[in-house]
Amino acid sequence: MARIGVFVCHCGTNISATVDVKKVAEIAKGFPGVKFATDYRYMCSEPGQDLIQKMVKEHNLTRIVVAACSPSLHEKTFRTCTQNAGLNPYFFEMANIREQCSWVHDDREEATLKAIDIVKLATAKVGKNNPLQTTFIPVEKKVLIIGGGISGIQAAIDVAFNGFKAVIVEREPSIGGRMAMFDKTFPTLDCAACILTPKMVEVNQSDLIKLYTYSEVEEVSGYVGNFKVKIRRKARLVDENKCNGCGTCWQRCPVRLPSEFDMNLGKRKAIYVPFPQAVPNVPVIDQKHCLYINKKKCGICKKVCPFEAIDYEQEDEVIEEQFGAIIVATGFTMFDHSIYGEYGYGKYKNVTTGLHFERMLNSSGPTGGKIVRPSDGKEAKKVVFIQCVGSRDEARGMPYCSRLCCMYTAKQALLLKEHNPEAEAYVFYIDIRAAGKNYEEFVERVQDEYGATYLRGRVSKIFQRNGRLMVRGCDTLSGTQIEIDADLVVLATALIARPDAIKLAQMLHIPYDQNRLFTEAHPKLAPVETVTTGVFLTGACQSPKDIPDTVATASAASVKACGLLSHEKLPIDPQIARVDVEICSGCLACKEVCPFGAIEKEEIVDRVTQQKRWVAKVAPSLCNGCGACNTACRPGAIDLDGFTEEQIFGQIESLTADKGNER
Amino acid sequence: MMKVAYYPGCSLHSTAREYDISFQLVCRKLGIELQEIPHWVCCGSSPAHVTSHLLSIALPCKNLILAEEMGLDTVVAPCAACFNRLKIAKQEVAEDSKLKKEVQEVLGKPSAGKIEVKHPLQVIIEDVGLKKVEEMTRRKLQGLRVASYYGCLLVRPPSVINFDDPEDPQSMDNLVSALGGEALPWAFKTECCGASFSLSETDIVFELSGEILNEALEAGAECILVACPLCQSNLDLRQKGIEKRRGKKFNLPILYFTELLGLALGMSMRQLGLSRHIVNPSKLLERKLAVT
Amino acid sequence: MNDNRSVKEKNLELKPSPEKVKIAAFLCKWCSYAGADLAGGSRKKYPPNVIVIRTSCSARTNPLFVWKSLEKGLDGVLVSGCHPGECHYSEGNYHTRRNFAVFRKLLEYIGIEPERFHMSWVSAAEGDKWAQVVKEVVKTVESAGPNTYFSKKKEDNA
Amino acid sequence: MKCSIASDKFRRKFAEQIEEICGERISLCYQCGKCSAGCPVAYAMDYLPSQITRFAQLGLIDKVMKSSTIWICASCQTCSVRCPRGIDLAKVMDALRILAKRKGIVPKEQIAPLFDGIFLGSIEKYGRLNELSLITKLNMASGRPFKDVSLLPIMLKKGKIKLKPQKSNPGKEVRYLMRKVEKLESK
Repeated sequence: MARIGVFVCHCGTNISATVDVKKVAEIAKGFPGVKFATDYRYMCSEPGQDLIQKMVKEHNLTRIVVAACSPSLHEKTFRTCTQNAGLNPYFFEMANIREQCSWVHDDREEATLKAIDIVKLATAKVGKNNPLQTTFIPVEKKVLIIGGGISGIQAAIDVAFNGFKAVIVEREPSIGGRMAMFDKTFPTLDCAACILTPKMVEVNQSDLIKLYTYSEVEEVSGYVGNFKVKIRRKARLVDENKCNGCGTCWQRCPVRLPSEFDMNLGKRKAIYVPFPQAVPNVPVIDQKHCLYINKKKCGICKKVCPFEAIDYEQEDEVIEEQFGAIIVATGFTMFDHSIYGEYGYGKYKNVTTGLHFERMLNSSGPTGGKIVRPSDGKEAKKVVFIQCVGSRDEARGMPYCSRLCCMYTAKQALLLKEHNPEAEAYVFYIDIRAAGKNYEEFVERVQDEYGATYLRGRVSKIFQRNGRLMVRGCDTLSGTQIEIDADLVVLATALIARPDAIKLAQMLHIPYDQNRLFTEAHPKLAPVETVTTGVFLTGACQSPKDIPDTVATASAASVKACGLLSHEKLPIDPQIARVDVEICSGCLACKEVCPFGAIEKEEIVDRVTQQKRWVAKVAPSLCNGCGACNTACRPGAIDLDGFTEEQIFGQIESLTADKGNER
Repeated sequence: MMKVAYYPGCSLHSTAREYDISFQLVCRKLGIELQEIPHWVCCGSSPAHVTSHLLSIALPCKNLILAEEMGLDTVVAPCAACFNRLKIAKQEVAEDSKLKKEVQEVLGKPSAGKIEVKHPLQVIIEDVGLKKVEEMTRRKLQGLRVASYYGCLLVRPPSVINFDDPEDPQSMDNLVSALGGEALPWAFKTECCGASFSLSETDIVFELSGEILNEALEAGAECILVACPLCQSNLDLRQKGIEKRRGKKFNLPILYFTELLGLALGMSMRQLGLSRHIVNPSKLLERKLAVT
Repeated sequence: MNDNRSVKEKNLELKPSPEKVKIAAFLCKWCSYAGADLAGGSRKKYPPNVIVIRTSCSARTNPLFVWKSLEKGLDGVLVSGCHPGECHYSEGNYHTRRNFAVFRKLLEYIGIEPERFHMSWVSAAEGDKWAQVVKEVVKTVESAGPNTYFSKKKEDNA
Repeated sequence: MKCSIASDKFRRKFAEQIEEICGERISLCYQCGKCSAGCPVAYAMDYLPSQITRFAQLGLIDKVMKSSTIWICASCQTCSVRCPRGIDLAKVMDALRILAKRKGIVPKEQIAPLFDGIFLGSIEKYGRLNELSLITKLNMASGRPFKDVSLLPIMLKKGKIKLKPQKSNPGKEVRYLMRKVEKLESK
């Protein structure tokens, strides 16, 4: 008979404020098999864990229940603790009386009663836990980095620095991401290209880093140490090995199109590199607009290419590679302000966004560094900046603060003044959030030295009158309504998750929040990990981040990934399905429902009849432990360790033990 | 033939007679039979909802019940304020069971729930269809530059009204285009005219309606099209006063959309009661549309 | 031992009222359990009648578990998993949906109130929804009252 | 003038009263000022709409009730449509006016509440609005007897107002209805 110890955590006052933890422990002493129960302020602390180990010895305990927070937080901690106490780590169960009890109930008596039930469930289960042994799998020493912005670039550099191989998969024709579009960066005002380009070159020249640009991840299977990834390399129609980026082709291409990189303020050709410093410096043919592809006309690029690199017949290629770890660095996209009718539904040409403004500021950008009105190309002298467009707007945008708009707006106001000291900058803000090194000082400088006018209030309406923009706002500090006629309005639109974020999350089996941002394993203590071991997060795909934070998380994620790769082999979860061949009838209904192809049929010799027969067999390295096979199995021959029939029936019985007596 | 209950509201029987007349004429032409709700009462308008929430719901509900008792499934309310109050009452009673009970107690009858509340614009666009209207047009509004003014209550709150866009509505503009006129884009379609302050805080009406008139004129309008008797009254009746204050001539006729529709369908100014306007539209209409 | 405990609980004045319905909820650990955790993290309040049994996947929840729960006298059962199409194991919840569609018919056939059995899809991001689901389930089960189907059967047989 | 902020309990009660009447939660407001920025009548108010919400959050009832703002609000709902926190501020303004009327703190110089009373009186009597009596009564009550008098002849001529009031036949029904509402609300 198992000897169970129950440890009830106060979690400071997180639990004890609502749940009478002492009563819970006292009553738990009466549960079947419980030989010891106590409460303690912080079970996850070192003294808390010591207490468990001490009590195991003192009371000869063989099973442990900790009633505290969610298993997603501390199951691992206490498993290790159980193991350190000399027990099998799976002789442990967690009773979640915080997230699912003390935090969601107000009534102390009701909450205590529920906590008692939750502990009862755990003790009923733990007594029936099987000892499980961890098995190991070898590790593929290569990291996949999805996304080639500053986040992915930094991660790749750090992985390579640690001596491991990295592969960057980037959707666009060049790496560089959003940062490549910026003019200067706050608060130091160094030029974005000057600090990014060397890193892009480093990535390109490293022997350990491979670039798949114009490519997308299509399928991910496997698990930590052995992810199998299918990558679609979209047809560039240009042979990367032959092309040396001389540029003859795009100089001669007759098709002119709006440039996405320049926010449609400038032009590009149908064969193009998105920007001059592109890495790789190999163009791509825009198949939608290429005359040859669509009308079998032109073909100039092929004719003029000195290296015969143009290949109109090239097709998409899907390759498969194996990786030990994956770093997700897919970044963000900008909120589309055209849902705001009061800002003109996106139909006013001179209502632009921060990214448009960056391109205009850039001296190699579409306007040559001149701040102009997109409607007529005339210089913009009076510019209104509006912060929080789509941010902090539960009604129609995102509920969160996008975190960097305050800073980049201040920077843009400053740069406007530097480009044209006569220009006027008005900034509508709600709160200035400048919590970063030298950030507050920077914003002060923009107001004081550069004379940008800050107005506290959200703009209610923008409309056009006689070709000028009328901005109707207010300054709540002075308590007045304000109307400004502006040449140009720059909206600091929210940073939001990419539209296909959910698809990627499902592919990687990582959770995402209500805003489609990827969720870290722990908001404080595991900020770059995910609940899927071996998948790490960096940059703005997790939450809006500025460049310093992005680079920091990129380095953090790559250290985590390299840490994994430094092991020769990795343990896998032993909570998987197992077949009792004595009972198995060989119907293989289980094989039908297994999503992982982990069940095969196997021939055995029956112990009683000595005849050969078929039974099901589980491949441990493929089984993910979902348990669909259990439910499908009619004779009940398959069970799932960690969630066995016996355990769950035991839980149900424990819950209803007193019910039967009452009625 | 489509049959709907008709809730004219107080204004259409007094200050907005010409809206009533033109709407009835247009309906007859388009094959819509209007049956006025017998013994309808005032919807309570703003004075009710700023005085008692229950009263502001109970009064419209009374009318909805009367309409439902006629055995019809739609009630049409041309006054934007009435339309707004009827819609809000219907929705609030449907969503709030406590309120529903109170209203029942006040009215002594179970409150109506099924009847649909529509504005004439909705009936014309959704039920009749602009295509049919276009086909029936006898007289194109060729070259007539129209600023459509929707006001507040026809489009807000969008969650209740659920009809046209709250910031840049299009229904009247589409109607004008269908009739061959030039629908002007402008930014004051849903700015407030001062609404029920016409009598109490007239200065506010002078200011707000003045802004609207000014913006319409700047946008190149020859007339303003409205769908609410309050808006019409503020822009029309107060126009002289506004001109005096701003020292600027507007001379902008304020027409109900039903009047313009009636003209396009071949009716005469006299039939439609256009002589009732304060700012005389006849010169403009004679010149542009050759109507009499 | 059970009796002993009851006495102890009485002494502590923690005796649950017999009128209070008790509901077991089988939650997959990836979505619904995490959703319930999120509800906690964002302090969404809901009634305390639901006790959660954590499973690997909603597909792990054998209809027999539900049967056993009702047979043993629980007043209601909720099974919850990831949204169809978003299963951590890619297709587990499709099996769940199929399994329980049949099972629901069976319950109806033998005359157990349909108010006692519920299914929902709650993702890890839907803390609000979880609180809402619990509220609704508790309300519906309360409308059916305490589950006496099986205890009556026993008495009848006796 | 220094203000001392009302106690937590008092503030909560005031917020609950507002929520009870209009279903809106003023605690949601984070003072972005979009309502004030877009309010077409803010120029005529003594405080901006967002300031009124702030006063209400702080429980400064007097400041709220004695402000001209709540009476100048035209119920145009521009603020409600654009509020990023989804607060229907127009409804909050209604609730504040209702509370002020209940508490009997209506500033004398405000004409809008006079208008409301006369308007409701008219429909209590006739079931429908009688414009002519509304105008004359309001002019008398607000001490501006000759306001808009010059408009009367043309309005009469154009048939926009009539000397004889329009009536809904069962006029008494509205009176009865209003009594019932009053009775229910006084509970």
